[in-house]
Amino acid sequence: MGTTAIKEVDKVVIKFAGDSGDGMQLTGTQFTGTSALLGNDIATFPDYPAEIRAPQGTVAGVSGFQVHIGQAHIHTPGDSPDVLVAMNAAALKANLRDVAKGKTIIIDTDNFKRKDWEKAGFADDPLTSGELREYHVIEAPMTTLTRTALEGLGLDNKSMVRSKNMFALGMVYWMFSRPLDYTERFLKGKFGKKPEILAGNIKALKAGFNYADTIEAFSSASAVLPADMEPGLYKNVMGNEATAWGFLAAAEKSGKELFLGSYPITPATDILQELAKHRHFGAKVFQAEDEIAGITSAIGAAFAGDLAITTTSGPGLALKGEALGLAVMTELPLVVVDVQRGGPSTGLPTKTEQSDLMQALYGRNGESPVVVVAAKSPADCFSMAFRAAKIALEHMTPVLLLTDGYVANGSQPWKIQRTEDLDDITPHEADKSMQNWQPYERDTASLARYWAYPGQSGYEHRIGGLEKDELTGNVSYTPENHEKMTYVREEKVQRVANYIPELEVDGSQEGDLLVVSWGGTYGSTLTAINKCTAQNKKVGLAHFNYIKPLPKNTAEVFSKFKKILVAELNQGQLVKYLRGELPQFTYQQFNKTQGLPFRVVELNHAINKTLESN
Amino acid sequence: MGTTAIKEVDKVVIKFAGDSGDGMQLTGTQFTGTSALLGNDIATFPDYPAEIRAPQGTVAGVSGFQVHIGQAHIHTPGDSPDVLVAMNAAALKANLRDVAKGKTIIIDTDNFKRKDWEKAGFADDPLTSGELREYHVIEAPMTTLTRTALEGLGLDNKSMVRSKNMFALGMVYWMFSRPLDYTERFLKGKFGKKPEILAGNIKALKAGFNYADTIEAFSSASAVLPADMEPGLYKNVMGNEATAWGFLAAAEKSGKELFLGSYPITPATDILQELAKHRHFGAKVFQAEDEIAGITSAIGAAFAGDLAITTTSGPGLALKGEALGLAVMTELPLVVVDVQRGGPSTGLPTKTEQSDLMQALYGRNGESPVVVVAAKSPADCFSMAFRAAKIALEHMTPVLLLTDGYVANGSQPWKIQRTEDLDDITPHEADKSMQNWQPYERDTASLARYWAYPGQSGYEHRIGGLEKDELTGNVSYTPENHEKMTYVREEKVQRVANYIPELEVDGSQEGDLLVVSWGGTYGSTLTAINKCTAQNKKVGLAHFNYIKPLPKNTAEVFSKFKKILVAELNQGQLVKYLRGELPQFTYQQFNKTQGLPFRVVELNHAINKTLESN
Amino acid sequence: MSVETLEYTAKDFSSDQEVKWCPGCGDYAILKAVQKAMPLIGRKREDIVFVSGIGCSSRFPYYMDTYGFHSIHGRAPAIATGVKLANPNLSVWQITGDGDALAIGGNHFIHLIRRNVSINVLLFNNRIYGLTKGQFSPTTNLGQSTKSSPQGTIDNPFNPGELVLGANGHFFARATDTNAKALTAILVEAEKHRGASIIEILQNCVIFNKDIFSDYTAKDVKLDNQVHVEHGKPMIFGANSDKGLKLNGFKLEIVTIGEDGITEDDLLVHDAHEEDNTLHMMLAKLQMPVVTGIIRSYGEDSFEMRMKKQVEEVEKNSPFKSVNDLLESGETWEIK
Amino acid sequence: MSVETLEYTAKDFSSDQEVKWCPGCGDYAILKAVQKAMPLIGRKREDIVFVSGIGCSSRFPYYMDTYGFHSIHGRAPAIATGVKLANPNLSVWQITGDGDALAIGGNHFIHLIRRNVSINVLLFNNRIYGLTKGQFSPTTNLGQSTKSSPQGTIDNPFNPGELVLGANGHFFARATDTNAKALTAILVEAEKHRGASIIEILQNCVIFNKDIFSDYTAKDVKLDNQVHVEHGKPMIFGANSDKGLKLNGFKLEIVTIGEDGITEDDLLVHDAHEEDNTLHMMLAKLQMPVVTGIIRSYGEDSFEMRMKKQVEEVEKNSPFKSVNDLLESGETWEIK
Ligand SMILES: Cc1ncc(C[n+]2csc(CCOP(=O)(O)OP(=O)(O)O)c2C)c(N)n1
Ligand SMILES: Cc1ncc(C[n+]2csc(CCOP(=O)(O)OP(=O)(O)O)c2C)c(N)n1
Ligand code: SF4
Ligand code: SF4
Ligand SMILES: [Mg+2]
Ligand SMILES: [Mg+2]
Repeated sequence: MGTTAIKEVDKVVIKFAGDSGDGMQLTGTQFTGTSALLGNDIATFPDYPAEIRAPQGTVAGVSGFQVHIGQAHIHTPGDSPDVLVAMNAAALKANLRDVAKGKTIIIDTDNFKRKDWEKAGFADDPLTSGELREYHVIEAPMTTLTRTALEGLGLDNKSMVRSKNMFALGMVYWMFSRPLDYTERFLKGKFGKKPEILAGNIKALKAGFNYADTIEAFSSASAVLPADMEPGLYKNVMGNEATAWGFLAAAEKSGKELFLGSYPITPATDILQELAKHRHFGAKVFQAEDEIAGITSAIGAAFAGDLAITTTSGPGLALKGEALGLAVMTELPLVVVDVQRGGPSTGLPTKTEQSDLMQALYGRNGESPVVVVAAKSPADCFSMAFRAAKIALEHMTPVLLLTDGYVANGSQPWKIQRTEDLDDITPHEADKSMQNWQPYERDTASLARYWAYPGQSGYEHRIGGLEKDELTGNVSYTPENHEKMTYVREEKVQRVANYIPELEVDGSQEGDLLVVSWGGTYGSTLTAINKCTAQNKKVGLAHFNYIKPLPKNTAEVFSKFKKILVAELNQGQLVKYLRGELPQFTYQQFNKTQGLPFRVVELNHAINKTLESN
Repeated sequence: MGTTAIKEVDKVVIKFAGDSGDGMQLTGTQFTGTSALLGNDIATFPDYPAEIRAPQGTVAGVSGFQVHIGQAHIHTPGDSPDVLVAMNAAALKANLRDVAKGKTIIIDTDNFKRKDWEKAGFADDPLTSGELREYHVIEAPMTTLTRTALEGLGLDNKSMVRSKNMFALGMVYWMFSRPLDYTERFLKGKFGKKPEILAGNIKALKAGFNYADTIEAFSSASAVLPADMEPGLYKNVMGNEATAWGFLAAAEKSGKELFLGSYPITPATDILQELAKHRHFGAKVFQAEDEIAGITSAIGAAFAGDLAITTTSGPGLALKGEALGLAVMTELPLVVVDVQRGGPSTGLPTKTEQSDLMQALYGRNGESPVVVVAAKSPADCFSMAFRAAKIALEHMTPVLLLTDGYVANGSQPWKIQRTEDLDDITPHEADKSMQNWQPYERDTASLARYWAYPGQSGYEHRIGGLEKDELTGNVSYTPENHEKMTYVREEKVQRVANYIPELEVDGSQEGDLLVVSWGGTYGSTLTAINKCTAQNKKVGLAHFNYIKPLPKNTAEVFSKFKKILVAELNQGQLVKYLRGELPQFTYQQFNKTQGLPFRVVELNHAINKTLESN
Repeated sequence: MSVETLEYTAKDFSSDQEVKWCPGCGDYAILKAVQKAMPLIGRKREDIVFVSGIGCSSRFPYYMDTYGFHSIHGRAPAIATGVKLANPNLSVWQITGDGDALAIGGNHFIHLIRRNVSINVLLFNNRIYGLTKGQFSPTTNLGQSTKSSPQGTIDNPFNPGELVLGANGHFFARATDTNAKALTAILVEAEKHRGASIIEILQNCVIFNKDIFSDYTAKDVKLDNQVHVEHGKPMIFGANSDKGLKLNGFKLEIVTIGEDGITEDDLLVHDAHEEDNTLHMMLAKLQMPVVTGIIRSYGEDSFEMRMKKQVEEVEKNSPFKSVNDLLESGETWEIK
Repeated sequence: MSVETLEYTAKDFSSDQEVKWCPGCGDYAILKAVQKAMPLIGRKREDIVFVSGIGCSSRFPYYMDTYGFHSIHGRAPAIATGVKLANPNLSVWQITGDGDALAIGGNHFIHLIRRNVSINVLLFNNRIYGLTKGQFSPTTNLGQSTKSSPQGTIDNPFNPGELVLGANGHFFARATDTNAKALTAILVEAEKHRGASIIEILQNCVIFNKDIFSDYTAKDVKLDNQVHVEHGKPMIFGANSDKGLKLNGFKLEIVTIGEDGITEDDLLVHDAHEEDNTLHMMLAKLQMPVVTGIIRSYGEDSFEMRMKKQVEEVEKNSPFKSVNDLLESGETWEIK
């Protein structure tokens, strides 16, 4: 065993891991909240089993929460923990390979009995086998210590044992010089009606804190100073929550009522659940009987004049394909959110992946173009949800917003954007000044048709899924009209490029290598590029929030670099799309399909290899 | 009016056009059958409204049937008719622009009254306005003549008028020196139980024939001599029919029972209806409640050991996406047929298009590879259905077979392939000799897993849509396994390239331009290339039946030409795919999205322009 | 064209699109009946929406000069639900066929009914797929040979009425395309009903399933083979108005007034409003005679009313008056 | 591991996969009951197939040492139909939840029932979406607050029994996860029944909908609040076996033997086999007491039997004995 591995640091990655029932998600979010209030920059990533309660004590049942806090800007939850809290042997087994030698591991020795480490799949007792020799291991019988601390409060054994996560949290709070008041406030809110439980939890928290203060395992506590953040009011947001709020903001700004038609599916359900809490904004949240009813009810609401949304994950998006085509044909405003997860089929429901891009672009019959955008971080979900709604309403087109399990469940401090600081949204509506309004009459610049909906006198009209006459919207099978409409539908989407930001480059603005990424990997690719810059490598990063249409300056950006490396969490979907759209460039690719985010080291390795190759 | 425009020809294109209720499809197929028996090569294309009975006398209600017969090899139904039979003013209006000056138009003047030509949208009486001046017009009061001919048979007026299509057919039979016996035989079969109707039809047929013999409008009858066809037994087949038969043949050859799970949809329904007739082959035809039940029942049947098929068209394929992913994950043999039609959404249900290719390749969540093949002509549907089934059963993978409305409803003489002349099909099954069979154990060459199904003792196992362990098939969420399985699923599909024919080139084998086409456009592109060859242009044709995986020699073929032009009935889907798969080549594209097949002249025009460009 | 008075006539609801059904199709009469009903429901034209799926029947919205949506196969109930929730003030009508509603759309159909959203559903039951040219549907008679069942179907049909009631339906009526007057009257009642109103219309497809209902609708038999029920009235029928329905244990019995001492007082009196649906199930199930009229009409708060109430209540009690309030709620911190 | 005898025990049906439900979940007891039923149905293990959709309950097939298919959400009825039609000799079991069967899978569910394919459907009704962590389902009680209905649901639930019967169901039974013995007995009968057999199992989700059925299943009330019906037996229940059901007009009445002169003879005797389902509907609808046992079991040819018959008949009469015969049929011509 080495000596204390943690010195004063400007960043630290902590992973809390234990059984599904051990309350690790709570522990992690508490540490996150406390650190956020201290002004640290933060990124988090929860990681839990697909089962509600996977079998206790097994690796399959381990639930983890990784949090990265820093004084500098943080873009990812971190490649590997500086501190691993392992509440049982399985948690150690599941996470050990991610922890670098020399780092700290805090262990609840009460759950490292023979039956425990056997069940976890260790061949030998890890505490004595020497396997942990090169780590800084802190052993504490947390369960016993908690039980002892809570004696006399009148709690049953189960409730006492349940509080051990607070004990662990207390220890970690001490290690990083965090105050307890945020968590105490939280506990009071949560257990206000159960005074014994409340007392037990607070007592356990303090006991852990004091225990850490007492024992000799830690040579000192560390401090992570506040990050240098833009001034403003902050809160910590999860991606899915931010998505929901972005839509609420868009509804308010556009003067439209919000309609959500959705069917629960991991990892998208939280958006539905968050919006269901906000009926006070007139948000009509409709839990449909399936994904098809989710999108078609939204299409109905769009026809009737609402800001219509449907949310889902990969398999659900597959079910929505036919209806999405109807929205394309009827040119109604609609936002479809796909929180991507590992596929194909049911795949890896709780793991992250970026493998629905092709489906988003092409998963429908016929030539059926939609706008495709993606969010790059938990907080960015707010902006992109807002933007997606704006494009849909202003351009009369379905917009597909791609997020993924990683950003959806991850969290990040967010500088609250008050609605008055957001762009305006002006739905593209027909108005009385129009002479002889026709359903498929278009704005000459954007090619958006003018929305008119039931309740408006004089605009009665009929639309549907059959090919439409270019002006009246009546059914038309004539060859020329079909060819023209096919062109117009695509062109309308392409012209959205005139209304979105140009592509910006991080790192070198020109040079040897341009890394291309999209969606939820931004934190990782940016961190990797920053490393390159620090090493004076001429590497830039073009990260795409807008995929269809591509930003107007895309080709210009690409042409400034000798090589292009497209990094994605799939087998190469954006790269295929780019080859189709901008065939004049040569693309190399770096792909990972493990249900996990990129590690920064992997990216740097790939970048270096590409730089060296010829 | 000119003099007789039809001289002795080795090819002729005839279009029969009239109201939906005028029996033009029947007239066309009769002419086709008679000509086939005479040994002509033939291609046909029916063209009818989406409504069951569109309004009488309007252009929307016109039903047409085009047939191309020849002494030389015929590959398309022809760009434009040499003879147009117009049973009413709307039929003339709808087809006139396709008829070149100098060609023949036969008109039933009884349906060219003022109200008729007004309803059809003519500004003036076309028979007197001079609009038809440069055509060879033959006017005949066919309705009246038919009524007169049938007087005394005791038929009511409606039945008499209904027989006028036979009168028209008789006229055309005379023009091309065709015998009447084929049609007489047909009529006897059809109206055997209604002797007056039978007599009326035969009398009308003969009356038309005799009328043409009598009037002076035709200076002579023409003969189209038999084509120089390969020896053998022939019959005339429609694409959908051929598809159904291909599966029946595959079932017999593989020793598997055939299961079809399907939901009716135009233009795919005929496959379901054809197979429903053949329960005598043990074909289990299941008309499901929707497309999802169609494919999932087929997946169930595949799990239980049947040769499982599902058939649909574009919107239906969109609905099958999620389930197709399940077939990918469970690696079961399954053939999905998509008879493409105009899209997006309901689109143009009775028109042809090739716009489902991207959907076929990518219309599912996650990395979800399937084999994609396409049929190039009505008769080729037989071969490709057989081949699709063979690949599915031998490689344990879903196979998507793309046809389209054009080949599905078109017909062609087919040299009957007896089952003994077809390749063998050996389903990739587990057998008793295997030690410790595991559900996801694979053949090292093809990577196909070994099929075992209920009823077989000792092979009990569980599969599903969650990621599978690479050997046991148990649920596995481990990162390495997922990455490996993602790779294996793709690689298994790619290795099918080792078992399919290489790409062949028609026309020049190397040179200035390679035209690339796929699926149902073969007849048009081949005819266009043949013209180029006749003009000594160095133009070749690479036509793809196999799209994913691409034939092994594709890059080699492409590299032999200076330019590549990809011609498709969509906005450029194969070309996008090729740019993604073989980015080393530069592709130009020629696209048409009118719900209509290519005309040969359009293709030649595009080819010449490409040759001239630089 | 904007009629600003509610004094509409049927013609005001006829659009400029040519009607494209086969000559003789039962759909024509239904269209007429609907156009006649519209002026009677007291709604402005711009507040009326017709939503349909795919099928011959589903072309209906094109012919109505109201708002209309000819959507995709089977999904009209969900689309109509979205329309109604977006704007509960609208009068929403769904047009559907037996294939559209009960084959591909079966799930949305039963969920619309269960949720009890105020939508009037006109189910054109011709027991066949018309538009795709003659395949059997979930209501095709057992054993019938069709394009896709050349040797006869082998599956039992649904009885739409039983399915509606089994799905907790609160309003079910049956009508025929040959009795436009009765249909029009039912439509007006359907619109008044809060919640989902399902009207099965026996419709003649002259091309692919000709006269399949003639046992009920042919002039010479219709009075004997149809019982038209009305709430509060005894269940009398027959050419001579001498037949009636009577309860016998678990079953309905057909009796003749004057025979076996039966008088009108022995007959069942229709109670469409009763919460328990046992009688309604019996009526819906009856095959010969077939029951027409409003079989069940039980009133309760509809889904959109409950949703509105909930929204209002939460709005009243919520601390958040604007999105900013929400965004700035919870744990926040300031960086200066 | 290949047991070549039919003398199985429950253990022979237990797979090597670890069971992963929450401690205390009602699913455990159901798994046990099914494993106990298997040796009693007289089928070889390799001829048994379990097909499921997605949900906590749908993980069931992994735990059975038979053939199994854990498919996608809602589609198990169609997959099971394909399995059964491919090989009618198999014993096919579908495992499904209230969300899987009645939300996304509602259409396949009612069509399986309508067609009457011989599949035994175990509907684990916990009135909640378990796997996705606690959203309301189509059977959640009206007004209940859940993760996705923080202010309470506003839609009426389905009663699965009514839906099954409304869809022309021939076999419906209800059981509880707390009475494994009764469940096992029902499963054996379900397998014997020709056609689709639907068994609703009231199942306790201890995490997201704890004790939602305790009014029926708690030890102290279960005898008073459950009527277990058996064909041919009078409908008696109660802790003292002194309560019973009696017909009163269109409704069932709860009576006490010995009160108001009521004797056992006044009680309804259960007839599960009657073709008319009026009594079965009444029993399925009853809320308090709830009815368990086999409520309806009406035998008729099943879909796969009819299909087999039709195939055989056509085979006998067809001129085509091989595909070659078909290919060479019709108008052909020879080119030499
Ligand atoms: C997704 C999809 N599947 C199938 C079809 C083909 N289709 C159109 S209408 C129809 C059935 C029509 O029957 P019904 O609903 O009874 O209406 P009807 O034509 O008899 O009025 C079918 C199968 C389609 N348009 N879309
Ligand atoms: C296409 C699709 N949509 C949604 C989901 C998410 N999902 C999985 S299970 C489930 C509902 C589970 O509820 P139930 O069927 O009642 O089963 P339980 O877990 O309660 O046993 C949902 C919504 C999915 N897996 N696939
Ligand atoms: S096919 Fe039948 S239902 Fe359709 S329009 Fe014609 S008659 Fe009417
Ligand atoms: S969540 Fe509920 S249904 Fe699912 S395993 Fe846990 S207790 Fe059982
Ligand atoms: Mg119909
Ligand atoms: Mg459930």
